[in-house]
Amino acid sequence: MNENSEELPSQDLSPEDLSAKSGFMLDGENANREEPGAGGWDEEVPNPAHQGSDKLYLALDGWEGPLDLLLDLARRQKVDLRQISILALVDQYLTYIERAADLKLELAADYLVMAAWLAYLKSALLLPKKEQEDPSPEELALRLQLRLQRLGAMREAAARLMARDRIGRDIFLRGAPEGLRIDRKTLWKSDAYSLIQAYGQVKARTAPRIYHVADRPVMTLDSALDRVSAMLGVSLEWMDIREFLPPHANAELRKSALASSFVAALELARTGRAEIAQDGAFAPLRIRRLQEGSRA
Amino acid sequence: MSEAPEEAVPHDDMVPERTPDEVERALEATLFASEEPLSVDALGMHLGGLDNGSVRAGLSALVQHYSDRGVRLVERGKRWHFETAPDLAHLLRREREQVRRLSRAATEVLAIIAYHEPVSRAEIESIRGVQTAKGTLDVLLEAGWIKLAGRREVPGRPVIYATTPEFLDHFGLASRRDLPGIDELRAAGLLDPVDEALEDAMAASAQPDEEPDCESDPDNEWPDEDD
Amino acid sequence: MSEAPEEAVPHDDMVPERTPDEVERALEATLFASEEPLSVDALGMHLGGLDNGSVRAGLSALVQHYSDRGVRLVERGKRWHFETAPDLAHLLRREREQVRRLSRAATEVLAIIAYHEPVSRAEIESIRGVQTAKGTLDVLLEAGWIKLAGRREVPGRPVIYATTPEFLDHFGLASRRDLPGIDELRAAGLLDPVDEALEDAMAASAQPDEEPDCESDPDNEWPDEDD
Repeated sequence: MNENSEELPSQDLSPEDLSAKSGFMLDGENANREEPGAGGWDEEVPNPAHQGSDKLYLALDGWEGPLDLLLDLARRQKVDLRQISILALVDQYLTYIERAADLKLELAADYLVMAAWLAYLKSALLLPKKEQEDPSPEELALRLQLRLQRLGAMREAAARLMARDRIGRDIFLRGAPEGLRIDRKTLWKSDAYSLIQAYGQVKARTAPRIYHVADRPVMTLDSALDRVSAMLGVSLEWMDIREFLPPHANAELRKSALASSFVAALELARTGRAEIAQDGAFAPLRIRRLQEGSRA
Repeated sequence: MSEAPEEAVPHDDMVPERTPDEVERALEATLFASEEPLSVDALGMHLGGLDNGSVRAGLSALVQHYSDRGVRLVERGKRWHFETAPDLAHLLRREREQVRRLSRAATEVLAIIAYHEPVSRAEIESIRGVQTAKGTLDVLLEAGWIKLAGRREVPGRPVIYATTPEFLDHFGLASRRDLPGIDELRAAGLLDPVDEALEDAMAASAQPDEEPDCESDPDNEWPDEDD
Repeated sequence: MSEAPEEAVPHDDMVPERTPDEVERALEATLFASEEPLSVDALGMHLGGLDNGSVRAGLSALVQHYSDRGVRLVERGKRWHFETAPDLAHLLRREREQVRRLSRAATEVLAIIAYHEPVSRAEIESIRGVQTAKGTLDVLLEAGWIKLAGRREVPGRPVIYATTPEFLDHFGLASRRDLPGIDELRAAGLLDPVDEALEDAMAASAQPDEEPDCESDPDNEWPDEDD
């Protein structure tokens, strides 16, 4: 009875509501009433105070909806749920609801909806079966019975589950387990060479530095001018510029010498002491001494 | 605990007491000390990579050894722990009411989830015939007994719920197969949806002579006991 | 445990296993479930006012029973509890050792301490020419290769560091005097500037796991356990 401190919600029922909600029992898909209480912890005993019809007015709050009430009424037939009489059940339910009304209890809408639907079911079951309705009243009754069976099965299962030996109530775990712990430990590793090398690097990195600029092998423009002028004096023939380079120089010096010799050749040509010829792009560059005055 | 006594330990009252081997002692010490149940894998790893076969053999020996003692070794949802023997509950229960009581709604919802899992809220409500109050599922989730188990791939993709290893643990179930009466309920079709059962029943009543299974046949099910 | 085997339990290897009596089982369960060690009086009260003599007899039988198992029943300061057998204590606290190579930065710091000890952090930084992360010194302290060696009596009284005998041990040095001097380093070419970036890259590719940040090795959870 711990849950019935809350009042049942009072609802005004319109005919639309009635018809809309009466579908609930038919298809079984929609639930139309919130269970009482917040559904939290506390009471775990099976439905309280369901014995004795004089307790009716007290007990109504204790049910979780009309299906719950129906199940409880069915249980009172004290037969297997597969054997219950739906007609008897309907009568019991309707009597219950009437008495609640006599006591001026406000009934939640879904109890009334169920009452209306059961009244319809009863009349359909009692009427001579002429026209085949679909679904037939027998089918509706069967469906109700199947639902009650299922709810009953789960209610019983819940009770059996709760009655099991439970940890913290009947069964206890070790009160003060030592606990298992996995400590991660890092084993550091290094070696003397790394140590010494590291120190060397520190010292090298922070030592004062002396910068040496290495002598690069180059041929200056002046020396190239002297060299090209001197060599032009040897012959009046065309000469490939590469013949002016120092024959045994390494590649780096040859590059420098080529560049300087080329500039020197341009200079000599500009001052009218030599002429330059080339047959095409990237063809050998040729140089020839110009005779004094011949150019004019 | 199903595979427990594979070892050839005689079941006499006077069993020659073996000196426990090192695996057995190590398992015993580890399980006593652990703050939570341990799987065979976890035990094997904790014991320096011991193979599962040896772990299982050791567990079996321990189950046997503890079978008549004040504590026992049990498997719950594939995890093992020591616990007090159930028949000693009366000694231990005093001043120890640690279990919070669940509301009736919560116990029913829990049972429905356990016996039907995975199950959506709408399915729970169709069995109970009432809407589920907000707090009911929360309480079960908070207790760690149920968990969200994905979504059902139907329109609306409703969330579905299932029980947890902690649930099995708390209620002393080795697995869901140990749920009380689950085989009978399944055999009676009481875990099937109403629509399915209805179809079966209608089909059965249409050809009454073919199926003598009268479990849910309304016509011959309403005897006159009640009048 | 002296008065235990009143029931004539021989001390052979193959002891006929007694079915434990109810007092013994109750004591076992109570001690197992208790969050703290229990005195004989407390145990007697838990067991419905059992007299101390019976409690003691039961405890003796339990001590005897657990003497060769993975847990033992022991008395500490007149209170009784179960604890792990001492030879198995290592199971509760397993260490997973991971070998890691010292990072370059840490090696430098260590080298500076070794060559200049005792030395403060500020001095280390001025020698290295870079700031030193706090974690670097921690790693060296954790490795046991350096220790705090007091404080320098200068303003601020900075902590100074020195190497330990473990340092000499690990690096195979008889004493710090074995460390080569600057001239020897130069002769060995160790003072030649190197392209550090290049060297780092080489080192990294040679030992991909040598990470200066050492916290991140999640995948060898259970490394060389099985040997």
